[in-house]
Amino acid sequence: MKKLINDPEAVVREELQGIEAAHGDLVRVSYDPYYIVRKDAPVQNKTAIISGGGSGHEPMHGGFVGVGMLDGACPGEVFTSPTPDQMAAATQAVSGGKGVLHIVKNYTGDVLNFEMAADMARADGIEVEAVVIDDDVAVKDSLYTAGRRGVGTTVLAEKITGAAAEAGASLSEVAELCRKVNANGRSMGMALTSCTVPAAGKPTFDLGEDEMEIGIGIHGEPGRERRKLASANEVAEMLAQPIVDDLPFRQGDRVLAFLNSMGGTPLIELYVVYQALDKYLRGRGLTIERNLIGPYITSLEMAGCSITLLRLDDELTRLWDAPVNTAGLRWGV
Amino acid sequence: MKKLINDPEAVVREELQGIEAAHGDLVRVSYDPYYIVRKDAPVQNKTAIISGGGSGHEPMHGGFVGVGMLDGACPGEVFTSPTPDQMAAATQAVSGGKGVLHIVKNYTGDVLNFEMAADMARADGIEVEAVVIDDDVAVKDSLYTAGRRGVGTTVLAEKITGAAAEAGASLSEVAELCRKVNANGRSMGMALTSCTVPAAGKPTFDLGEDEMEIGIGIHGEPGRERRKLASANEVAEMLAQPIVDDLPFRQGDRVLAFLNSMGGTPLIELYVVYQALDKYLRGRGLTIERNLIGPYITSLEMAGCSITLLRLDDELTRLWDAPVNTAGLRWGV
Amino acid sequence: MAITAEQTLAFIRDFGDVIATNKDFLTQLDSDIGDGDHGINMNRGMRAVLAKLDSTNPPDISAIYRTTAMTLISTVGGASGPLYGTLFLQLGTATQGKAEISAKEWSEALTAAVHAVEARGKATLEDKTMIDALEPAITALSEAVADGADLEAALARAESSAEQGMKATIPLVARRGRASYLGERSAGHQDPGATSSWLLMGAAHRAFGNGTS
Amino acid sequence: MAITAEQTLAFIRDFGDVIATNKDFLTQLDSDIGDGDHGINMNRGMRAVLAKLDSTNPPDISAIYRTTAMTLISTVGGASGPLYGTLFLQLGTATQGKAEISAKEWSEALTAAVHAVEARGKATLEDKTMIDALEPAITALSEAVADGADLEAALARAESSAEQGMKATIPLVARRGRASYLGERSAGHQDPGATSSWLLMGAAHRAFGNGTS
Ligand SMILES: Nc1ncnc2c1ncn2[C@@H]1O[C@H](COP(=O)(O)OP(=O)(O)O)[C@@H](O)[C@H]1O
Ligand SMILES: Nc1ncnc2c1ncn2[C@@H]1O[C@H](COP(=O)(O)OP(=O)(O)O)[C@@H](O)[C@H]1O
Ligand SMILES: [Mg+2]
Ligand SMILES: [Mg+2]
Ligand SMILES: [Mg+2]
Ligand SMILES: [Mg+2]
Repeated sequence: MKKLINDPEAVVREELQGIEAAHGDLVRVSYDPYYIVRKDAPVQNKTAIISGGGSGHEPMHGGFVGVGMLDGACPGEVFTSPTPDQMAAATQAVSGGKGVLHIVKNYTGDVLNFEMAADMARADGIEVEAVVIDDDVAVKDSLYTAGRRGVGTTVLAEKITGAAAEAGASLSEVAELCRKVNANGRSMGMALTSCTVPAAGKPTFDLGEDEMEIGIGIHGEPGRERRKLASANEVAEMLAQPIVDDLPFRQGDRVLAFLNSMGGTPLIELYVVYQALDKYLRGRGLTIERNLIGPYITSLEMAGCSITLLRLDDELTRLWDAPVNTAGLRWGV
Repeated sequence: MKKLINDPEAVVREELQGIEAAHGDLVRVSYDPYYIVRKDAPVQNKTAIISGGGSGHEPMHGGFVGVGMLDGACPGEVFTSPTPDQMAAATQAVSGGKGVLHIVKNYTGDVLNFEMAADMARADGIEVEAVVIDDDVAVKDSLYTAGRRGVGTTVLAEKITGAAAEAGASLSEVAELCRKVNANGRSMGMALTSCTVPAAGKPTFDLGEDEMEIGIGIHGEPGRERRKLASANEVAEMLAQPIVDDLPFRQGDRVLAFLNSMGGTPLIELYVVYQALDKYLRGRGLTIERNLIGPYITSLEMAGCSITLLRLDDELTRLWDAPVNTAGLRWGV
Repeated sequence: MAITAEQTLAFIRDFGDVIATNKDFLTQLDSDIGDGDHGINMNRGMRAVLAKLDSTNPPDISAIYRTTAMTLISTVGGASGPLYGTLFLQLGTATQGKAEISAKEWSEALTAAVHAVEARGKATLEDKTMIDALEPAITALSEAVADGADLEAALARAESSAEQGMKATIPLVARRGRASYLGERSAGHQDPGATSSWLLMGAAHRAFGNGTS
Repeated sequence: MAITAEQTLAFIRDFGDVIATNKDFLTQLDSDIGDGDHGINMNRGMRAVLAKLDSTNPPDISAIYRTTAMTLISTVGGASGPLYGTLFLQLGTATQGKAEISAKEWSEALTAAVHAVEARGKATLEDKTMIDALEPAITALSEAVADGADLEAALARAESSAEQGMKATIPLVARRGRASYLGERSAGHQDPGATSSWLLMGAAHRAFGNGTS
């Protein structure tokens, strides 16, 4: 395992120290339990939004705490859901009297822990709503299973709901908006390499020199299928087609195209994939009206990418364009 | 070689197509010869700034074209300096009558090609100044050699001179400012892994599982020494100490700390390094007043990081904070 | 003889030990069909539990279980944290106010605890989860206790049923937890949570089975 | 007999061929002490040169050299692009207006060309660059021509001096080009640019040496 770390057990704590040192103008960090909140939290009379999940997906979620996006984030150990006490404490720390939205990615661990946390926060008299993001078309959706994973749409939901909350929306409005984003967003990812969880010390899976995994999540899980390495053009289509077919998107739809690096894939390759994605979507009659390209929801140092498409309307576009000032996303300020 | 590409020979062209498709609101792309310019180029009565160099360092330089930073960028083949005809054409395309600054990284290839390009542009009646960035303390500085490489300070110089040019500074003022940034900036980098030039198909160098290279550049060149893998804290000190000793920085100096990923190192590790860097610099009596953390001057998918410190004064801080709107850096707009 | 607080402590400690010994094995199983952290998660949690038990010295059986539960909930995270947390919390509730527990009481408490895990995680038999080890274990345990078997024999049957249930997860296609994302590819691998649950039943067997009735 | 335009074309084509054949070798050398692209760069350039010569059919020796130069300059990039570009540009200047070139003229033209490369790159002997192959080659060539050797013999001596110069780069510590960043670690490796320059002298030998005087 080759990583710039000190002690596999200390990665998350030291990461938080780094975030605190670097972004003290934007956020405050709590170490017991672990959470990150806006510098000015709690903001009175504003619906607050927190999210959380295992670490290893940076900049998500801690990098999205700030004006116009999240009020707080709870980092778990690497790829491990945070615990209810963290979420409950963060909920308390951001609560400004208008309620708190929990944005939860659909993983058994995240859902169960956030459920417990919501119970705890409600017991403290804080109004809490939870919205579960489940946008990964690589996973078959079924009532009899855990359902789809929550992946790239989470980033977009955090930005868009954050803008609405900043503009004064109520908890139920923000929650409704979050469900709308989830309903209109779909994702799919792939990996060229595995990643190594620091505490495990070796790659989660092995991939041959000429193989790739299609349909991976963001935790180094193996994907739905292993395939022969394909070209960037083919990969773009393999990911985009099931997304477009799933929603279903319609001719003339405007979309936000979010092309994400899993961590180890550099920008030069993302742009090669983007030209293919752009062509493919044109061919399907879709217009990319906004885009986001880079490592935003990563899987440690995994090489690979994911595509998220969000169907836009005027409301979503306006909220996407609204100012945001976080370590990971910044514009308009 | 595992990369999201189609054809090793087509990487740069397809990357440009991706950039054009993604950032058509910010830039225009020329394919013959290759260059990227601001959407509104040439801006009349503004000193223009171009840079360029081999591809594989994304977002540098193409991702830094836009309001408040570069007017144009010339991408060469991967890790290969662009050619004089590209630079001359880009110079022409951005020239708004107040002259054009060439920001050149100190590599024999870049320097020689930019020299030829400046000759060509001057022959066309355009006033050109070139400033060579040579900030890499890993390389011994000597009159009898090619001197130091240009690395991380380039990004900072492009941002800061871009702000000055936007505010109306003359060519000679912008060039002088660029020399000032270069004089006050120092960098050093390290690698945990090699990278693979697409056209070469295999890693430029081999590193054992327990080895790292200290003092690498940004082209997959081996470094000054190969060492046993060290902790993030040790790495931060190995890189920061020669920088601080070189400038020399003084007790109480305010600095911009730029912690850069070489491409394959994810943000989680950068923050672990950052906490160590922050502690180390405090110990040396320096205050980090601004920071930039992420993959900004990369070496394809190489894992590793580099540190750049720029000594700040009020002028540099103000220009750093000025609005910028590029694909790679954005704030204030 | 019934189960004492001392034995309850021994049970938790034994579980902590086998988790530590099997940490890499559990993580490996989770790498195959999950995200490769089950051993790490459980071990982090159980180390914290053992430290907490040492430092707080809970006064009775219920308090031991509740301390274990709260510590797991606040240190494990992931799916297994709330699920094992729920299991121990329910054991704490079921043993409230009791200085000792009979075989029948233990069988009822564990049954209630497993049902609480099912309610929280919504998994049923053959979803390829810890339930596949726990559910056969409580069935065997309560049958054995009803048959009048002594605690040692009943716990032996519970442990071996858990083992069978764990092995039976191998061919299954997962429907809950991360492994479900793999679809058909999850078949052919043993479920990590079922494996830690089998270890749990082994720890109970060793701690409670020795000379009790 | 003197060197003709046809032979000049053969020289460039031969150089293109040996570059193609040695592409991976040159790249490997550059991986050891540079950035691993010298073979790729030179091959990209020479393929473009050959295509350009085919499509434009330059009318005379000087035009052949100038076309080669301009194409290298606009397609190679890196350090070698402007340096080889300068070399061929100077050959073009020195051969301006000449339908054929004598051994002495060729020797003088090449000497001027190498000096132009030195002026552009500021490298001198033992900096571990292409100069270490080129400088011995022009010295040998001009001495041989002064001694009255025929072109075949003179070019053979130039080629073998280039080879010696190339090999002599192995122990050197680089002072110019990317290899200089390695400091002491650059010793023990053969310089890629000196190697391509030796290939250049080989191509000249084969193209001009055959039955000319
Ligand atoms: N809904 C569920 N009900 C019961 N057990 C579950 C459920 N989901 C997952 N599990 C168990 O949890 C185990 C994984 O635990 P762990 O790896 O610690 O958590 P995570 O999946 O969050 O990384 C699985 O092997 C499975 O036995
Ligand atoms: N200043 C110089 N003068 C002469 N030759 C040089 C100089 N710098 C580099 N070279 C030659 O260029 C070669 C490297 O060329 P190449 O790999 O194509 O370019 P780059 O170094 O830009 O990647 C070196 O091996 C060396 O022989
Ligand atoms: Mg996990
Ligand atoms: Mg090069
Ligand atoms: Mg797991
Ligand atoms: Mg090279």
